Amino acid sequence: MSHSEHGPPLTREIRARTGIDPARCYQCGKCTAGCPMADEMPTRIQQIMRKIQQGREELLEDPSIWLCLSCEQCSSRCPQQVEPARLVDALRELAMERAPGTAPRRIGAFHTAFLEQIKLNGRLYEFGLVLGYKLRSGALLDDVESAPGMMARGKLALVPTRIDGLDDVRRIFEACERRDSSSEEEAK
Amino acid sequence: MNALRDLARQLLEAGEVKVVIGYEDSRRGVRPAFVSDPADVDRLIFDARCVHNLATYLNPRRGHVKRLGRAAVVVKGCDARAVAGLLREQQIAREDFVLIGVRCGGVFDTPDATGPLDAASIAPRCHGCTVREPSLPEHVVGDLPPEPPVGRDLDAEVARLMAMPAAERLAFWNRELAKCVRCYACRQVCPLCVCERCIVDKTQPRWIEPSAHTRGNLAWHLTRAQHLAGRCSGCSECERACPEGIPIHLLNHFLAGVVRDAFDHVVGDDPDAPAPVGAFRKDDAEEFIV
Amino acid sequence: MRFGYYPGCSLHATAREFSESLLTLVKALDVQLDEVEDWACCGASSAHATNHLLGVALPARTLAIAEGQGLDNIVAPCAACYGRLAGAAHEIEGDAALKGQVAEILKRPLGTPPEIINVVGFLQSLLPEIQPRVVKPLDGLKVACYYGCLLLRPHKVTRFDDREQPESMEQVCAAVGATPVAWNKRIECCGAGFSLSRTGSVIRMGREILDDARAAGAEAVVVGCPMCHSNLDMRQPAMNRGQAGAGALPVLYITELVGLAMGLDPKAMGLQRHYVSTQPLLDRLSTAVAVAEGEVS
Amino acid sequence: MARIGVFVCHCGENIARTVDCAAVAGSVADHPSVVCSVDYKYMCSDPGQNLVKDAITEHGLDGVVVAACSPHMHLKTFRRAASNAGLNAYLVEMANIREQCAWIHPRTPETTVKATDLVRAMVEKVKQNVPLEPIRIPVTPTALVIGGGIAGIQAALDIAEAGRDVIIVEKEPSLGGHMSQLSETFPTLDCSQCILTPRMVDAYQHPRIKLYTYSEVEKLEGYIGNFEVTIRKKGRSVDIDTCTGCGACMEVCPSKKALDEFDMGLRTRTAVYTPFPQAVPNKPVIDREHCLHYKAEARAIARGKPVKAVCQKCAKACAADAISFDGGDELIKEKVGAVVVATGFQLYSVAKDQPEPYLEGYGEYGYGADPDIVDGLQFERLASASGPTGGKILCPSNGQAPKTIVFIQCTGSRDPAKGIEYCSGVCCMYTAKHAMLYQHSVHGGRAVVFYMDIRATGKGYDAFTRRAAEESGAEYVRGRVSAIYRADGKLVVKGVDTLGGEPMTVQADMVVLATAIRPQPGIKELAQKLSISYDQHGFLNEAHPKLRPVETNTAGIFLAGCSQAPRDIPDSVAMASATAAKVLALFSRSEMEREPQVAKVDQATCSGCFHCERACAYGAVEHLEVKDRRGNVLRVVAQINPGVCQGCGTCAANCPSKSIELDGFTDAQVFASIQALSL
Amino acid sequence: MFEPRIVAFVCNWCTYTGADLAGTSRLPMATNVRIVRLPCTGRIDPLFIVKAFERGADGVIVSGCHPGDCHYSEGNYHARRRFRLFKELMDFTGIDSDRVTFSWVSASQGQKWADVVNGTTERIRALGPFEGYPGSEEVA
Repeated sequence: MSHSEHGPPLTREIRARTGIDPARCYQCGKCTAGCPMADEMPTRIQQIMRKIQQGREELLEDPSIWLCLSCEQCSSRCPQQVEPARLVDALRELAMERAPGTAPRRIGAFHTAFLEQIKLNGRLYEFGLVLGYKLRSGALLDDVESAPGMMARGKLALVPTRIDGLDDVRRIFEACERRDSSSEEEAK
Repeated sequence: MNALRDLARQLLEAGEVKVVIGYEDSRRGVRPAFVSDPADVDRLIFDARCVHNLATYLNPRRGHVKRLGRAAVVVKGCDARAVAGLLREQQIAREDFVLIGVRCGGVFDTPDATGPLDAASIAPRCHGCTVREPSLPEHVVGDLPPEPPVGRDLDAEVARLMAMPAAERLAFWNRELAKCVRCYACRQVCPLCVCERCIVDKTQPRWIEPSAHTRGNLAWHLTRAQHLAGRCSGCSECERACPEGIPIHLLNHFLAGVVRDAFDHVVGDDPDAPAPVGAFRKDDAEEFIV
Repeated sequence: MRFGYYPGCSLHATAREFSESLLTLVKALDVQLDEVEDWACCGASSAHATNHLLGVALPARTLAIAEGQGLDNIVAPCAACYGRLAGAAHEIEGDAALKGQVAEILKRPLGTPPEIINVVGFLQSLLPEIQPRVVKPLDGLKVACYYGCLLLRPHKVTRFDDREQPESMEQVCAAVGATPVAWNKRIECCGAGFSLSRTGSVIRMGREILDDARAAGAEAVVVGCPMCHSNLDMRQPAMNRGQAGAGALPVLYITELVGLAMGLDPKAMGLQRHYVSTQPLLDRLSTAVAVAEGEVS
Repeated sequence: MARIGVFVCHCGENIARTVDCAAVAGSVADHPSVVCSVDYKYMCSDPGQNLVKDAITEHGLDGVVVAACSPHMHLKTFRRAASNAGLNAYLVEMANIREQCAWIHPRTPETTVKATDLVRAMVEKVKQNVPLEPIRIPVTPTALVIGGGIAGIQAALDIAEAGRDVIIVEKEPSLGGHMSQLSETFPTLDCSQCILTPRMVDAYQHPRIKLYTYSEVEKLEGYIGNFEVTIRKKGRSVDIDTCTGCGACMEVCPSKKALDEFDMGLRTRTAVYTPFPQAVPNKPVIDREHCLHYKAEARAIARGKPVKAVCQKCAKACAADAISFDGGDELIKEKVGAVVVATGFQLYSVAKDQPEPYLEGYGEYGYGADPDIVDGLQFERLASASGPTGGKILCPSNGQAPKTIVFIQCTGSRDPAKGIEYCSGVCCMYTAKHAMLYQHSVHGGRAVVFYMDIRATGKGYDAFTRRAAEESGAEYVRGRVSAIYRADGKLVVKGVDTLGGEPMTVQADMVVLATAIRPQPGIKELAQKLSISYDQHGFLNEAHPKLRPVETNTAGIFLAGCSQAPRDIPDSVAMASATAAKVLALFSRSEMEREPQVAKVDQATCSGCFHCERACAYGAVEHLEVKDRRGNVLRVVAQINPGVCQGCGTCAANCPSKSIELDGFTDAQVFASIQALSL
Repeated sequence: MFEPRIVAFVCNWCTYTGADLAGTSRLPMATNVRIVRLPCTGRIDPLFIVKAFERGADGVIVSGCHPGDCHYSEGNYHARRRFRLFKELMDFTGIDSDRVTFSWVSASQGQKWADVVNGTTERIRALGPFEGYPGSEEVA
């Protein structure tokens, strides 16, 4: 990116990570207009874009970034091809690195439980996911009605399948987490 | 070889051409041959000693060749670039001559070379050759010889010079150019020196001093190089023709690099490809302009 | 015919009927699927959302293995897996640096990744095989083809026929005798990503989609994505709750629909596993199914 | 031996303060071939000029150097003086010892030395000067105007009113262009037809204007003052001269399915038709795509069968016997001296099929397929008293008045993802107008305008948009619309209010898209015929963005209206009048006189490499065949057309053999200056 | 102190007018620069520069309209390519290309012209007389 040297730190970081220049956004709002979560986000996607342009660090603690479904409708329709969804991914990445635990409990719990499963088995063990998620989120009684149904329908495997290349997966995780911390230092 | 001769014979017998311009052997190595009698086609040869760029005989300045009548010219892939240049600049018309392309496995530095074609003896211009199979000619003869050996690379030569301190470089060129006797063999042999009246022969005013002196010499060689920038086919015949052994082709080769990097153009054998001469891009780099 | 095959995690569990219907279908078409050996999870939908490199490296491992197996394409029926695999392939192809980085992490060479094929494209390419085998056209069963987000976007990765007005799913359904209805929410997201964590939102989104499908007169919703399916199927009671006139609307995998048209055994395809009963629909097509069962057994 | 006179000016104290003028004159006096060298207080004053004139006669000077201010200031003055004294004007040069010497240096010996050097150098140059005569090019004082919209009409009328002949070529059957489709016009809301029709009639009846409707430019040859245009007159099948315009033919025509272009496809028309009631000329034309006879003829020819007369009811119905099915296209040649290109615009369409690969439609708006999603021009027709609804704004789908209407600005414009990054300039204004027209027509209706920015920079424009928002009560919402679809009989418009930061969905009955302005189809082909340049969208390039906005790089060809960039009516009209002024200046004399600073080729030494041609921005280089007595072509050499050459000298510098000289700055002159200044 | 001789080749429309502006604004400048007025940088043949050096100039300034402002719309673009070749060639032959200043000076940039003139003069002063031609005196 030609302008990677300009702008506040957060803006620069996002630009560096995504190769997208947030300055291109001209705030038309088409992203918000088509966003399925717009009504639930305290900070709408178009406002998130503005704050990225301004380099507002508080974005990293803003629950809104965790309310993006990555459905990419915004990216697909952005007249300036800024790909807001991609920028939000980068924000979440940054948040995990710099301000862990700021994700809304349930969503954070979900992601953690999810990745935990992959680390453990190399594949997603959904029963484990649900358990892990519930323990972390404390949402113990949600969906109690659906679980037995799943059993009945043979939709919940009770034993996880492990892949042979587990150490592959572990290595991947290590490498990626290392990169996190390193880029954290860069940020400092 | 036979394919070449057979084709030459056909062309002559069919009256398609009056003369075939190719290569023949002689006591002092290979030399250009002008064959107008079908009986003589067996004089024609092609091997690694066929250094000459025969495209130069298509240069309109060579009236005497023109007078021989419609010609078929034997060209290597690299020579074809010069032909393309002449076509591109409307100096010749494609229908006025025939091209006999020869598949090439690299050539020596000189037409009288002996011994094997190896890294030491191969001409620098063969380095990284991409036109061993000519595409412009209507006829292409011979089998594709094996990959030529990797030899001297002019880019390395240029780099070596550029690595010197400027003063040394200046001294180097002054030394070299001081040798120039202004015989203009470089101009005569060049297939792309097409001017009716060369600029050095213009007297009113006299931009380039004709006397063999560093001033005129530098002016001459700088001008020559610039006039060939983006046009030079890289045959380095100028350098071979130079009786003083001045590495003048280096100047052309250097500018070819500049044209490639700055104007993103490489001289090829497509006559219809746009040339960088008299052209520009609005976003051409201009870091050297304040 | 042979294709590479990446089932992905959910086809082994929540989306069992998807894999069952797919496998029954390819058997009937005698198409062979070569499963990628020892594949790992593609990381959807958490990896890329939280760690970009992870979101690329995980699927990249699968790509590398497949390449090693000499597969030049991979059918990824799960839309999420498809998105991640195709996305990763797209990214490492476009970014040499990233490619090197990932290759090093994987300690595996990365060449040209195999072509990733989604279930719709897969069936489209098989239509010449399928159509002659359609024993009982679905006599105009009104279906709402639901693309959702993962199949379609990002367009630069999926290169779907049209980012806003796609038709390929409709083409497949029409080809087997169903009647696709025109409706509006075909490419809206159903929110499955939040199925566990923000069930409330998901119910809202799912409800809008189902309502629109019903309004368009659909008798069933056809999907190509396990997340959409588990969402619209398993959560449908909640979505319909308190909705006047919101009758249960079966949600079929496109493989199931094609299978039914080919007269394949609904049980073999796992239709009994659905939350929203598929029985009424099967009854509507009973004659066809009866004939089919006769053949199968 | 040359005889040069040197005249050093003090410019009052301006020069004399730091330069010792007498010393300069003194030391130059004994410079070779300087026969007189004097200094004087004010050279540009009458006595000063007389000093020069007298010296010319007295010393028989063949060269003059005036050492004074910048040549930009007084070169013309002294050249005029010299020619009055019988010395060729181009034997006079100026040495700039004021701006570039006296004013920037202190009073030191060096300053005087430099001044002397500058004078000496100029003396050396003048020795190389040769007498030149201004170039005279005959001018055909007839203008060709391409396009009969408001811009073309305005240009034509201005030129004709000034007593020059004009030829208008209009590709449609009638004059009027897009303006004739408009209902009212901003910012005054006066009726478009009412102000345009009189102009159309004036143009039609003007004795100096020759009108070719249903015609297109086939070819343009020649150069400024001396063009020859070939016009393709498309087969009209109706003889304009005998036709009375009674309309009987249209009443009997059985083919009624053709979409009416003038009404933007909102209704159909017959195959023989006049585009609209006020058409000029008000004579019909037969649309051969839809006419039963021509369709049958085409089929017959395709099958190689004999052509039989089919239908031809119109011909039978024509009392004047003006209809004939025999005539085809006709090619006409005309000589003109200047060309005005006023080809206008077309609207970008949101449909899936696009004319250019880089353009994309709006799938998220259902590609505009819904009948109640219309574009700006369709809305104009709906709002126009002469339109399909007689001026009532009604939904095309059901003929009901829309209770809620949504206007979407910047549809296509400023949307790189769809392929157009520029602002179309007029949409903010006409959308405001539309909102007002709607409020006047549908009382108590709700109008919502989605906009990005309001760009209302014209006179009274901003007030106009404010009125739309404040008085007419249109809801202005800043934001782009993400999607439009139909649900429960309504058009659901999913928009956003970016200022409130809220998504906003509107249930509308009609949606009006303010789609982008694009150049006319075929503009690039036309530009190539005229050898003028265009940008990536096909808008024609002006010669200089600031100083020559209505000229092109091809001398004698001018631009008006939307052919150059999106423009509204006042701008188009102003621009048209500007082109008229340029044309009239050109026509003001029977011969154009131009500075003789042009390039010349030495054909003896030219080798015909045509590097010059490649380097010429004006296409002034021509190919000249050198032939022997028997007429065989010996060589092809370059020749420069003095009428086209602008005198930049780029060709001269590009000529490897230096066979091109630029008069006024010849090699000899430059060489002499360098020699003198480098020592 | 060494007083270099510098020849400036400038276009008539932008730089020459800019130099006039510098004059009317009375901007002080070194006296070392002598201007040759040409219609356009497109008219400038590198031989002009070579000739200037041959004749004894120690430095050269070449200046015209900024890209896009050329009075002849394209002349400076062609010039730019020519200058590129010439400059690289100077470097390659060891002639210090610092002796030539290539600049764009518009009609409104009087100050920039002054800076170009003074800057170049200072630079050439530092470089000393041009001695690119060993044995020049032989024919000089």
